[in-house]
Amino acid sequence: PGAASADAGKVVVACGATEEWCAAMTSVFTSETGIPAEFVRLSSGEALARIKAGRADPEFDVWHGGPADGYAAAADDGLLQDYVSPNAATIPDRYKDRDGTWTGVYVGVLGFCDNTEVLAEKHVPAPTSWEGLLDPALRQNVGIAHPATSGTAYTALWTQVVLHRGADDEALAYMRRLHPNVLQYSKSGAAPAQQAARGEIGVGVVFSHDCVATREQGFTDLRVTFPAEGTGYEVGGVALVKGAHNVAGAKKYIDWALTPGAQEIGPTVHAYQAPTNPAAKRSDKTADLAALKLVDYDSTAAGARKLDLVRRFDAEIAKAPR
Amino acid sequence: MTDETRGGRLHLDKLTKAFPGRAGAPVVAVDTVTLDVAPGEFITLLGPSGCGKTTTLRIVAGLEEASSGHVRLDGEAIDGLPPQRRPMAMVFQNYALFPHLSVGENIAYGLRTQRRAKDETDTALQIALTSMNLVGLENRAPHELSGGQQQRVALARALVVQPKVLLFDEPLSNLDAKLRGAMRAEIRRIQRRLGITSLYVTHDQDEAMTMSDRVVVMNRGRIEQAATPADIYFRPATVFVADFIGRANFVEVVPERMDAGGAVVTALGRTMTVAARLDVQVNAAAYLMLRPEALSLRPAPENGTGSVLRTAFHGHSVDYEVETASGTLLVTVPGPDPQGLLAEGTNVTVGIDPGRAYVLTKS
Amino acid sequence: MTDETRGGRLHLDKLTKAFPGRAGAPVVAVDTVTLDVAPGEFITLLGPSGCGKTTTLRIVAGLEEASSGHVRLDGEAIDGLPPQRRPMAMVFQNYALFPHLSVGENIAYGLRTQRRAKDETDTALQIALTSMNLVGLENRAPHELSGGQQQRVALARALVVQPKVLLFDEPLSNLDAKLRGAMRAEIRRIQRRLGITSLYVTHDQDEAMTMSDRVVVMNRGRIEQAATPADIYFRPATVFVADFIGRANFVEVVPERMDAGGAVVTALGRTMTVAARLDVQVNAAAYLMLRPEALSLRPAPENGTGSVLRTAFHGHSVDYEVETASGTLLVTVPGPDPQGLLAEGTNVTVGIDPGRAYVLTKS
Amino acid sequence: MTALVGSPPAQPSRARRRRRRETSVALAIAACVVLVLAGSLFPLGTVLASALSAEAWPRYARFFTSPVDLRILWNTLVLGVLVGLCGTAIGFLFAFVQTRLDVPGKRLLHLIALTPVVSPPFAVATATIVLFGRRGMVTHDLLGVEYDVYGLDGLVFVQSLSLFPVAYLGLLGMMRGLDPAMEEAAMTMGASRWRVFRTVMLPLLAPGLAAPFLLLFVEAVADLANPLVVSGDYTVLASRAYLAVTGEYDTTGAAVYSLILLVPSVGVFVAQRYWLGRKVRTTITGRPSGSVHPVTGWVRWPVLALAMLVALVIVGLYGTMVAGGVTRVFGVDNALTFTHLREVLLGVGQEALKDTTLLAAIATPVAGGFGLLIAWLAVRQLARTGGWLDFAGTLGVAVPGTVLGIGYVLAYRPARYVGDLLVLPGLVGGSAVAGGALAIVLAYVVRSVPAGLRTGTAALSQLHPSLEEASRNLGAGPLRTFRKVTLPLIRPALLTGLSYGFARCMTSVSTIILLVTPGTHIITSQILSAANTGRYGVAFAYCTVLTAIVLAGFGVIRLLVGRSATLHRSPGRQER
Ligand SMILES: Nc1ncnc2c1ncn2[C@@H]1O[C@H](COP(=O)(O)OP(=O)(O)OP(=O)(O)O)[C@@H](O)[C@H]1O
Ligand SMILES: Nc1ncnc2c1ncn2[C@@H]1O[C@H](COP(=O)(O)OP(=O)(O)OP(=O)(O)O)[C@@H](O)[C@H]1O
Ligand SMILES: [Fe+3]
Ligand SMILES: [Mg+2]
Ligand SMILES: [Mg+2]
Repeated sequence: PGAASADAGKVVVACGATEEWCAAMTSVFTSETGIPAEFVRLSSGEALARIKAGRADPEFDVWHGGPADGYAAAADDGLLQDYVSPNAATIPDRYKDRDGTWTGVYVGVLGFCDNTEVLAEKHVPAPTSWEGLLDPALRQNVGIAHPATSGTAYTALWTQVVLHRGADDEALAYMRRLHPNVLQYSKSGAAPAQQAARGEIGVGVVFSHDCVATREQGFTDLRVTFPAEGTGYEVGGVALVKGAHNVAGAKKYIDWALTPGAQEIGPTVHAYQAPTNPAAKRSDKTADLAALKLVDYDSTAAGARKLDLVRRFDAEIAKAPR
Repeated sequence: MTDETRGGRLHLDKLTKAFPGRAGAPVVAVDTVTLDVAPGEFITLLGPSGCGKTTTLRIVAGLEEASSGHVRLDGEAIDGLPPQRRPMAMVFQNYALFPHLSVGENIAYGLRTQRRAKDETDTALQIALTSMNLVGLENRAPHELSGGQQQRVALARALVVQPKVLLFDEPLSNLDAKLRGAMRAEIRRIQRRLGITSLYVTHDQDEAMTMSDRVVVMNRGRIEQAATPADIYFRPATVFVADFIGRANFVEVVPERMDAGGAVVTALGRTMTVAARLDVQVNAAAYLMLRPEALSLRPAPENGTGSVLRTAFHGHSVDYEVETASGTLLVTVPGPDPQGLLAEGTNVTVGIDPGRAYVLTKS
Repeated sequence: MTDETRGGRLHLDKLTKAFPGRAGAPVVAVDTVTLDVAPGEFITLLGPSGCGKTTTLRIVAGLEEASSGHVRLDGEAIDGLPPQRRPMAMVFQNYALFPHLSVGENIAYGLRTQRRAKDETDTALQIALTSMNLVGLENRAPHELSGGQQQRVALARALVVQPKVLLFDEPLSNLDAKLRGAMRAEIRRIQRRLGITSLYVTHDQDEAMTMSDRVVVMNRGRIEQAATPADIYFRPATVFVADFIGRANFVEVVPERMDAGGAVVTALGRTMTVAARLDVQVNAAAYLMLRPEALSLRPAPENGTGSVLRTAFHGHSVDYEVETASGTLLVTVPGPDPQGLLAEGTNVTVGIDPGRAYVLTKS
Repeated sequence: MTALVGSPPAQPSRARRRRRRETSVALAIAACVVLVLAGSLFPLGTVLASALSAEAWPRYARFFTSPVDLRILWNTLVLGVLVGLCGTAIGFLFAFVQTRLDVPGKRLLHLIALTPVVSPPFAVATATIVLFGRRGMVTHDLLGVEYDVYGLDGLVFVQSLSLFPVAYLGLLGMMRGLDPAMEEAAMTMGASRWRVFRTVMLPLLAPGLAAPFLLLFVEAVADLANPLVVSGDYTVLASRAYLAVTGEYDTTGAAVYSLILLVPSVGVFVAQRYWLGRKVRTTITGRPSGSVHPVTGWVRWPVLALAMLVALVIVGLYGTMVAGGVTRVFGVDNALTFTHLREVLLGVGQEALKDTTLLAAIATPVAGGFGLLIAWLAVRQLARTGGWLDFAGTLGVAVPGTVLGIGYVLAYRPARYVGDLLVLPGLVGGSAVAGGALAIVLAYVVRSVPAGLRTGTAALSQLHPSLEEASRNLGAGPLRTFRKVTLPLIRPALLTGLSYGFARCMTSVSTIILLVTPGTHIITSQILSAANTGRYGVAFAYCTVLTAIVLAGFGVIRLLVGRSATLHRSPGRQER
């Protein structure tokens, strides 16, 4: 241990991606730009707590990775500095903040993580629609996390809201119908991929990259399918921390993170999120955004309604007998 | 000996117990101990620390298994019976009262174990409380009692199951002198009344002397002598017994001849006839045992047999160590006159009461 | 009294100690105890359990803080000093030998604490080992010693720091009778030789009587009497003292008049002059204290003063409980003749030796 | 009078305090107070300040009106009680087998029972799913049932197995110290073995059963890692608090949950002080008379079988962990591979191993020392206030680690100024003092102090005060006495305290995750990261290596502390 204090030349990244991805990103950045960079892996909430506590004297210059709603929350607390990178121009609007507080670096798409073996055992075809997930043959064979504790699950819930044209009641009604098929609402968003991998369930509702990564570990029964009605997604952001010691370096990092080259690193370290930069080469394991029907996902609206929706979900659905 | 005899006849037959010792060699704690205890008899096992008293008792209770030999109760060998199936009760040195049970529950424990009817148990409990003078204490916790009361609870708890044999392992050694005296009498009174055969372990010779029908003196796992208190005291079988029971002076003598009254010996310048053990032989070195209280002192300004070396005032008596030609002798002068204590250095003549002396072999 | 006096003068000045009691009311363990101990003097605190002996000792050692009063050493109040700064050493009842240290390390502990030079420590240790007869045992662990040896180590450990005052808290109560007797003499011999002022706590009256220059009898936190053993025994200040020290018979009497030899009283059908306490008054009810050994027994087929109720044979003596008009009297007949024991029920005449009786107020 | 003593010999009142305290003791007290203040009270205070801020008030109303939240509270209590019961029962079972059963293989059982002292986060829980889950190798493949471990049952299973060694060690000591004369007395009065067990042994041990129960309760409700993996739909407060931070960015909410969680935990400690403090206990004071009569009949076999079964499960779980680390995907693709281990030992894991071990090695002796010091002060020096110091020292395990972590971030991330004067530079984060390592070490210390504290308190209350008094009387000051007499005599407690402490440092997750800096890599954070991305092989490999390090650490600690002298129950004097 023991890093020196404020080294103006060094970029310190609060990194919300996986340990490996973070390590790869910073080291490639350093080797390409010559600017030293180091990171601490923190989940969104942890990163937020630490940035907030250090607002008088930030230890981080850049926040990289982790879903956009965390960035929105940080922005509300005034912890981020607007910065519109010149490279942001190529990023589609839906993947970046209107005010330039954060910019998207990757997209995770919600999908179904199917265990073909289990489905074959149950004689159920791999679901290709939200409606298909309701198949009674899948009773207790669907995994999804709890929207209160998992961003993934909330994305799924919000997707229902969008698909039902903003009607909360109908979205919740869908979840209610899904309920008998759900084995359990796990804590972590990626857990259903694990459960599917081990054959504990037939289908997990997860971000497709989690399913692919798990499959990569050797669970060859896994397949990803996407719902035909349209699916939700999360955007992983990058942003400049307000009061950063190394603003210049941080901006260089953000600029770099938006380049196709930077966005092609993920798949080399088991991270199969889709790049936001259309110019980035897509690995054959990442979802093809162009080929998918994505719902119109307004993360600001989603965040604003979260508390209410989650509470209703808790009260009206999660407790119900199956 | 007893008002009503309902104790069992206990017979220890060549009991031997060897513990695996530390350094490989086994420790023989009890060595071919044979003993017959009549119904209702009160027998004390007496001996120095480590001589095997507790082990013997525990073998009888079934808490320890003998290496060889048998325990018989009313003629039947009970070696195979586990402790809970033997009609015996034990009073432990530290009482082993159950701290989580009240006095009443402690006493009733054995009865409850036997699943007696509730009213029968209650009656027995009441009788025990009354006869042990514990009425009113039944709801107290053991630690709220004084030492003597705890002792009585332990006794009551053992008695209430109406055992055929009562076993005591130094039950009074944790009490102070006053209480100890009182409890001795109490234990003996109750034992006599109920007539329960009793085996009582102690290392306190006074306790053994005052309580027992017979005293069994043990040494290194073996029985040195088993006899009445008076026999043990006045006619000890061995030097060990003589020395262990009370205090004794030994003067080397060579019996000149035997006559009706015993052996004729010369000591402290005086020839006398003294009772002797059967194995004492003429012209073979022997010991003349002189109890301190069988000696007397007279100031002798000149030609005394010795001089006072040290005095110890006990109140009821004074002990004098007197230097003589036959070695240092301990003389006890009972009921001393407050004014008449002899100063250290005083020249004295030591008198012997041959009627209370005894000759035994030197072995 | 001592060969070379290097003990300190200890003065307890109105020491009082109250513990917060359970039910709110404080327990007064020590109650205005005042005592002056001369340099080199050996004083015993004697009394029943819970009378405050240990607490007094602990206050002197600084292990307990007095509620009021002072402890002075050679005239200086030392109340504020923590235990480690007081030039005193204590011998604990359970010896409190450090189980993780060898015998040698235990004894040298105090010296090491004082950071003495190594060779000085070694010399002192060797001297201590030699004088305590512990040579060859210095590398043993405490639990590998016999009780008497442990006791000697505890004593050596306390002595080696050359304290001005030695404190003992029932140091012999865990030993058996034989060893206890031997250790008493040994402690006293060493204490005399070194001349260290000593405060010795015991509840064993015999121990107190044989060892002390002065005995302090305590009861419920207060001093009942502080005097020489002979005074305590023959001229007890109170009934409590008389009863606690040795055994005593009390016969109610009304002194008729006083004369030079004491009070004239009538008891057991006989009028005699008996030494009396100063506060005894004519025509006021008083107690005639009769020690069992100050009484004698004679078989009296007719017109006896009483009859034998119970006998207890101790070997060196026989105790008779005799029923008389003045109540049950305990009579000790020393050095009994093996043949001449009186059976229970025998009619007897009780004789009194007025020279060994004493009259005290009934309080 | 063995076993009849109304109160333990170590009553603080026995050595009534003098008004003027000695400097050395005062310094020791000051050091301990500073530690608990800086280590737990201040950070917790900063968190709780937000839990009690005006902004938080409506949260309580919401909590206590929301059926969901009340359900969580209820779940937490149920979990605590069940784990307390099961863990204590398992501990009792093993202690019983050790002390009262005449069977072979006891030494092995003892070692197996101690293994869960090292419980790397996620390892046991994940192994449980692999073995006993819906598709578990045991439940599904072997027994052919589809058992759903997720939820309360799985959680109780995992936590009981991970936490029971505390109960085991405590009960082992108690049962060894139990005066056999009690049992013998009952036997001579005709009580059968079973009756002796039921009417004498169990009641005598009751206070001894309560202590581990309460400790397990507190640890179970504060545990985070296991609920995250196996709780399924069953939500408890500790994981709720964690998710409030990570999922909702809601520190205030987390603080509120934690404060509510603290209530039963604190309650349990207060209850322990009041209730157990008054109960008559058996204490080892003199010579144990009599000897233990091991159970020899046929009954011992079913009892042994039960213990063996538990042992087998433990071996199975840890075996799964090791197997998982050296196969591609254990249970799916059992091909042997060393890629996981290589990654851990030679790849990115290497630095984490170094850093964690180093920091833990620094923290362990400090924690062990403070644990014993606090125990000593509480038992011997501070009659009245000792309980509070003891309690403050124990807070480190009574609160969810996440909350403590947030407390550290809130309290120590910002540098503190009074006016313009820097009084306390930031301690958390890469730019902080010593690269943030100081805060991590402090957190380690605070999390592991309770281990030494608990074992120390137990050991001290069995040590007769006269030993220490003898030392004082011979001229040694209180601290010298502590060093020269007390410490060597409670060496076994020091040993367990240090071992536990080290294990706890190495396996601590939630607090530390919030404190890592670019310069420090922590194994548990790597494990979490690997587990989150489904890389269970790597996670298992980490756990295996971590277990090996902790075991090696035990060896080193044992070497350094030394074997304990053979101590006899009656202090300072041994009856023959
Ligand atoms: N369980 C045991 N293992 C080994 N040796 C034992 C055991 N129990 C007793 N001994 C040894 O057997 C001998 C006799 O012991 P026992 O307890 O019967 O003596 P005791 O006469 O009761 O002595 P005390 O008066 O000290 O109680 C001793 O030498 C003792 O060390
Ligand atoms: N720490 C304490 N707290 C409360 N009461 C105490 C304490 N220590 C002693 N006492 C009480 O003070 C009284 C005197 O106790 P102390 O130990 O001095 O008696 P003792 O004369 O030494 O008795 P023993 O012969 O039994 O040792 C007793 O009533 C005891 O209960
Ligand atoms: Fe005694
Ligand atoms: Mg014995
Ligand atoms: Mg005392």
